[in-house]
Amino acid sequence: MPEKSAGTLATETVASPTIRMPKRPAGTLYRGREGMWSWVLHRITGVAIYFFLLVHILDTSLVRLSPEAYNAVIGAYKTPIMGLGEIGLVAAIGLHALNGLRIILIDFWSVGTKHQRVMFWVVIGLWLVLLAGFIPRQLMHIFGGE
Amino acid sequence: MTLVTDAPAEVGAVQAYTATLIIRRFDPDVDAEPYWQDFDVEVYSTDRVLDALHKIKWEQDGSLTFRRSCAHGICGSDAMRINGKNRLACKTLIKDLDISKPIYVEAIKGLPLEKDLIVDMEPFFESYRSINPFLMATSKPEKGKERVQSVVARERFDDTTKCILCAACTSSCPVFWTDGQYFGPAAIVNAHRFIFDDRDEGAQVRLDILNDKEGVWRCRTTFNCSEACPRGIQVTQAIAEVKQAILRGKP
Amino acid sequence: MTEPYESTTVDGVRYHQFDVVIVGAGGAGMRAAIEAGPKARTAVISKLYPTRSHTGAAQGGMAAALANVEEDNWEWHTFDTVKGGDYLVDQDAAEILAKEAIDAVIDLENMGLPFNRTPEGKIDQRRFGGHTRDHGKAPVRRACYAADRTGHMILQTLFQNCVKLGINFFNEFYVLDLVMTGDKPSGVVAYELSTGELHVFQAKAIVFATGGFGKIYKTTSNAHTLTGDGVGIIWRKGLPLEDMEFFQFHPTGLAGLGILLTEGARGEGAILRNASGERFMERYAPTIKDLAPRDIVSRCMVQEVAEGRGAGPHKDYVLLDCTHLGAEILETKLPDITEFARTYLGVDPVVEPVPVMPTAHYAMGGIPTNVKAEVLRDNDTVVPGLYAAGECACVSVHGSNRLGTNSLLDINVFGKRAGNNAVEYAATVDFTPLPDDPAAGIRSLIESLRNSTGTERIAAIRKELQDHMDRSAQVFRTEESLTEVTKVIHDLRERYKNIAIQDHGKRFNTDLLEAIELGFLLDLAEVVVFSARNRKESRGGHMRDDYPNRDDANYMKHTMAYLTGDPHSADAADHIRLDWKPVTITRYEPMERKY
Amino acid sequence: MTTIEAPRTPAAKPQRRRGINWEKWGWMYMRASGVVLVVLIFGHLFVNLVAGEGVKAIDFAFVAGKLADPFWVVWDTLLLWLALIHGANGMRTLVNDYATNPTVRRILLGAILASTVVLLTLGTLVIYTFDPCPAGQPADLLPSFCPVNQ
Ligand SMILES: Cc1cc2nc3c(=O)[nH]c(=O)nc-3n(C[C@H](O)[C@H](O)[C@H](O)COP(=O)(O)OP(=O)(O)OC[C@H]3O[C@@H](n4cnc5c(N)ncnc54)[C@H](O)[C@@H]3O)c2cc1C
Ligand code: HEM
Ligand code: SF4
Ligand code: F3S
Ligand code: FES
Repeated sequence: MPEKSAGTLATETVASPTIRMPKRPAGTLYRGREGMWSWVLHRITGVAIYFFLLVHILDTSLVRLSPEAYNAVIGAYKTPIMGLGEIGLVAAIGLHALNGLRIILIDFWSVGTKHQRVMFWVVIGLWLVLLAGFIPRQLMHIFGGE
Repeated sequence: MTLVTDAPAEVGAVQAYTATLIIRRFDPDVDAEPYWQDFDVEVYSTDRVLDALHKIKWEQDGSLTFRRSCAHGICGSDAMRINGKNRLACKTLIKDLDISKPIYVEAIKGLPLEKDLIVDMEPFFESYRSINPFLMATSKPEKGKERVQSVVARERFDDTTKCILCAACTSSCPVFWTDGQYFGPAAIVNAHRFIFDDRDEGAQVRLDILNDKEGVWRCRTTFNCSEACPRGIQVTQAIAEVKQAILRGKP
Repeated sequence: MTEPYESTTVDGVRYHQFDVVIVGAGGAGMRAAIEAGPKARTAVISKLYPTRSHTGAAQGGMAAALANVEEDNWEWHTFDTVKGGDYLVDQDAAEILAKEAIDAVIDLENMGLPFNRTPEGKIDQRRFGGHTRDHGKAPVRRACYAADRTGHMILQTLFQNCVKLGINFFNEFYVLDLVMTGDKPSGVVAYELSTGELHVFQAKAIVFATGGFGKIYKTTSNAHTLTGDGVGIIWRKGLPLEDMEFFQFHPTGLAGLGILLTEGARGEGAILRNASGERFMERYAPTIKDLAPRDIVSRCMVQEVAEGRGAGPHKDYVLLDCTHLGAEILETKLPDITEFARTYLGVDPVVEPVPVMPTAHYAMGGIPTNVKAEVLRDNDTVVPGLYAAGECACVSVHGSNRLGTNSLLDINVFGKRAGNNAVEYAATVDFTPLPDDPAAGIRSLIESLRNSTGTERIAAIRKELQDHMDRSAQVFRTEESLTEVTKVIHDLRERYKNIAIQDHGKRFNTDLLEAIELGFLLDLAEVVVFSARNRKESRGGHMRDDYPNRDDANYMKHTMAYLTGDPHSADAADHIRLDWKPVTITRYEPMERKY
Repeated sequence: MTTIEAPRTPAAKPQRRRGINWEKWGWMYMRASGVVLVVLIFGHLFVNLVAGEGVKAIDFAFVAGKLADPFWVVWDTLLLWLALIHGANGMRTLVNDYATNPTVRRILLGAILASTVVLLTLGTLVIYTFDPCPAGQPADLLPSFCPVNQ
């Protein structure tokens, strides 16, 4: 065998260089379109609603404790600040719900993927209509009349 | 008789102007961190971003490193992030970008950065290989004859046969960015190509592979993949079809 | 074979041992690997990831006389190939090509290639230039195709099957040298792009499948990476190159860009027109008009332009008219080229004709082999254990002009043969011992380039080479133009010695590799021009304006070029020796070529 | 990377676990529950925030009034279960996406699971053991149908 043929020499494993993922300066923000932004919004609203739901279950449970306790806590929901917060909540739920329906259509409607972009704008449209209906009513409830 | 085909074809006037490219550079042997570097290059409106990169490499800084081969969008070497979106440098005409602003060029996201615009593609191909990307058929066609396939059956998976494995889709997927474990759209596209080929008998195997924690269910329909695909493949549609096939239990 | 393999490191060079080493992972290389892989320890080394190979750019189709849509047989196919190659084809090889074509297509289909189908579900076929029924009577549908991405589908299908077989790939490894022990090949030296390490692959049998070298020209359909490394390596080893003067110019490259629009467009009925809208091919080839072989069509196009009938503001191109095909055909059968025209020229083929001009496309010449794909040392001695297939090889099935769709066929037929014969050979022999420090030459080449203090820019030299090759050694050549370009190459080779590279790192040093690739380009351009000056006749892809006729009496023979003497000497005549090799003629006596 | 340590196994059988695949069912559940939730949540929001005097009208009496009606008991139970599981499963997805450290991931997933179980039990108990007219409470806080108010 030749002096330097591969078979005659001891094997040696060469460590592969590990490359750590550099973080900075960060790359640019990925410029996705409707699909990506709708997902970002869906995520954010989903999380927000989730945390609200946790709290909401707890506060509602106070009805089991005593009417006073419940009324005390629920009173907090009636302040103007919380009234505005409720607008945010309804906005979040509305968007999440409408976009959720859009996602379901994308998944199950045979031409859903083709129309996803249009559907996104329809979602935004319906959402605005929803808010247009809800906000004046809510503002009236918070500020209007006694 | 000789002929000079020097000038680019005069289809519409060809203008020259100076474009600024801002490129995210990184050489792990030298740099602790990546950095952005500006280059001014003289380009023609018919030039592609790849031409501009070449001009920089050839005339200004030979150390600028990127992959490329065919230069017309068929080999899949040069997927990169141009102005925040994944594209092939050789298929992006400078005139189609906003030339009043600098052009940002950086490597695709989610795969380990190796140098400048080059990333390690191995994780990408690993997930491609794991979906059994080859015809699985036990039936033996008549010796010396092709398997018969109707025009309609052939058309069924036409779209996904176009894939050039450029990774523009997978590296545009927000889910893939998170932990890199997701199979990614490209692997699903290539699974789709076989799942819906009526000559293939391995559909069930691939559906099982993709019916996984890191499989199709991780897709959140963000459509970045479909928008990034330089071959115009309806990637999200293909993923949806695979999901449906899993639910149905057959292609 | 799938058992783990071992490699060793000595002096920073890693050594590997494989029965069969295949250099190049294009169509030819992977077709060979599919044969060799299951039967012997096989490695495929490629400077590109396999699916990036330029086989993937091929569009139109792959010829085989399947007779699925029209009467056809392999004998007609042989004749067309011989005639298309202007009778410089080795007819025994052409016969093998045409005969084995049928199995080659069926093999691919069985491997999963999604060919377009006829209404009965058989593989569909389309027309292509130079392919005729019954010895030139009329065009025939012989090209099997998958839309206009046949090459893409071939490349993908072969790669898929390599994945299935678990072939060992060494991707982004640049083979830079062939190791010879005495006059026996014993391995190859490769440079690993990602780390800058050198590797030596010892092998019993070596297959070269490195593709073409279109980058000696400026306007070309070829990839940036098609720099003829494999052909150049063989050349530098003192082995001959055959028929290098024959380079094919494809008629329909996008004007100014060279990006290819397949001949399949004309196969589907597209028409070439000059500025006045005339279908000028009717004048030159009354029978098959636009579907004449490429050399003829290219020549006619250049002639139209030279005689002032070109279109456009500078009258420097002709037009490919597809408008009458209709959006339907364009979008379904020719979607990619439709998109190319839209993307790169902003021209929509559905409504306007596309500006086109000939583009450097295919090297008919290359590493001489016999029909077993064994590399030849001279006219008849083989180099044992060394094989070549694909565009880098010259069997010669293409003679002086390749017919469209015959190359995808070539890579499959001769790739398969190379793989099989390599395995067979490897089973009968032991490893040839490597010489001491086989990587020495390449190490010093790389070190000297990396540490060069030169001043010449790689890109500037390459650009000058390409510009001059386009100007003086393109479709038409004359003694004068070839003399001029000879001088230019001579100067550029001098300047190359003083080259500068800017990237001194080890990791992904593409700057360094471009410098090395340029070295191969200069070598090959020199051989092309030198061979072209020597052939004082016009034949196929080689059109001498000063010798416009074919001269069978003096030149019915292959050129064999040898590197002798000092390769660095400035004057080509000092280090290139030309010889001839007879053409194998079996059935078809050379005749005048009329279409 | 690059050199292949052990050549890739050809067509390796994927060694993936068998049994029920929760991902698929999770995915289905998100959609099924989503559709139902649209009705439940908007119904809930409408009755509570829009109809009548809006949020101002909500107090113990209002809730008690609703929960005395079996219709709203079912409604609220469904709402509770569907929404909480939907939300929890959604949060699980998020944690899987972003928590790459296995320990952190396990802790977060555990927290989600625990809070879901606790809240589901609590909520259900409240709905079903609820007494709209608890004894010894001031009458003005109780719904009008309570005996004290009659
Ligand atoms: C645009 C275009 C369209 C075409 N259309 C058709 C058609 O319709 N029909 C037809 O029959 N023919 C067509 N051809 C011709 C045909 O595609 C090619 O001739 C054929 O694909 C060449 O295949 P190959 O395997 O020899 O080389 P390639 O596919 O070019 O592969 C070369 C391989 O060698 C490797 N390599 C090169 N150098 C090195 C090195 N130094 N070290 C390691 N590896 C190396 C590369 O990485 C690559 O993997 C077309 C060609 C072009 C350019
Ligand atoms: C109102 C009706 C609702 C509909 C139609 C709906 C629909 C959906 C759908 C379809 C998804 C899956 C998204 C995907 O897979 O890409 C989803 C995710 C999610 N939902 Fe809802 N949902 C609704 C209400 C809620 C509520 C009340 C909560 C909070 C408790 C919530 C929290 C979440 C969370 C956290 C996610 C995960 C988000 C992600 O993975 O990006 N949703 N929703
Ligand atoms: S699907 Fe499209 S984007 Fe993704 S790898 Fe294939 S070609 Fe590239
Ligand atoms: S980008 Fe990703 S989330 Fe789905 S739609 Fe595409 S795979
Ligand atoms: S260089 Fe081949 S795809 Fe861009």
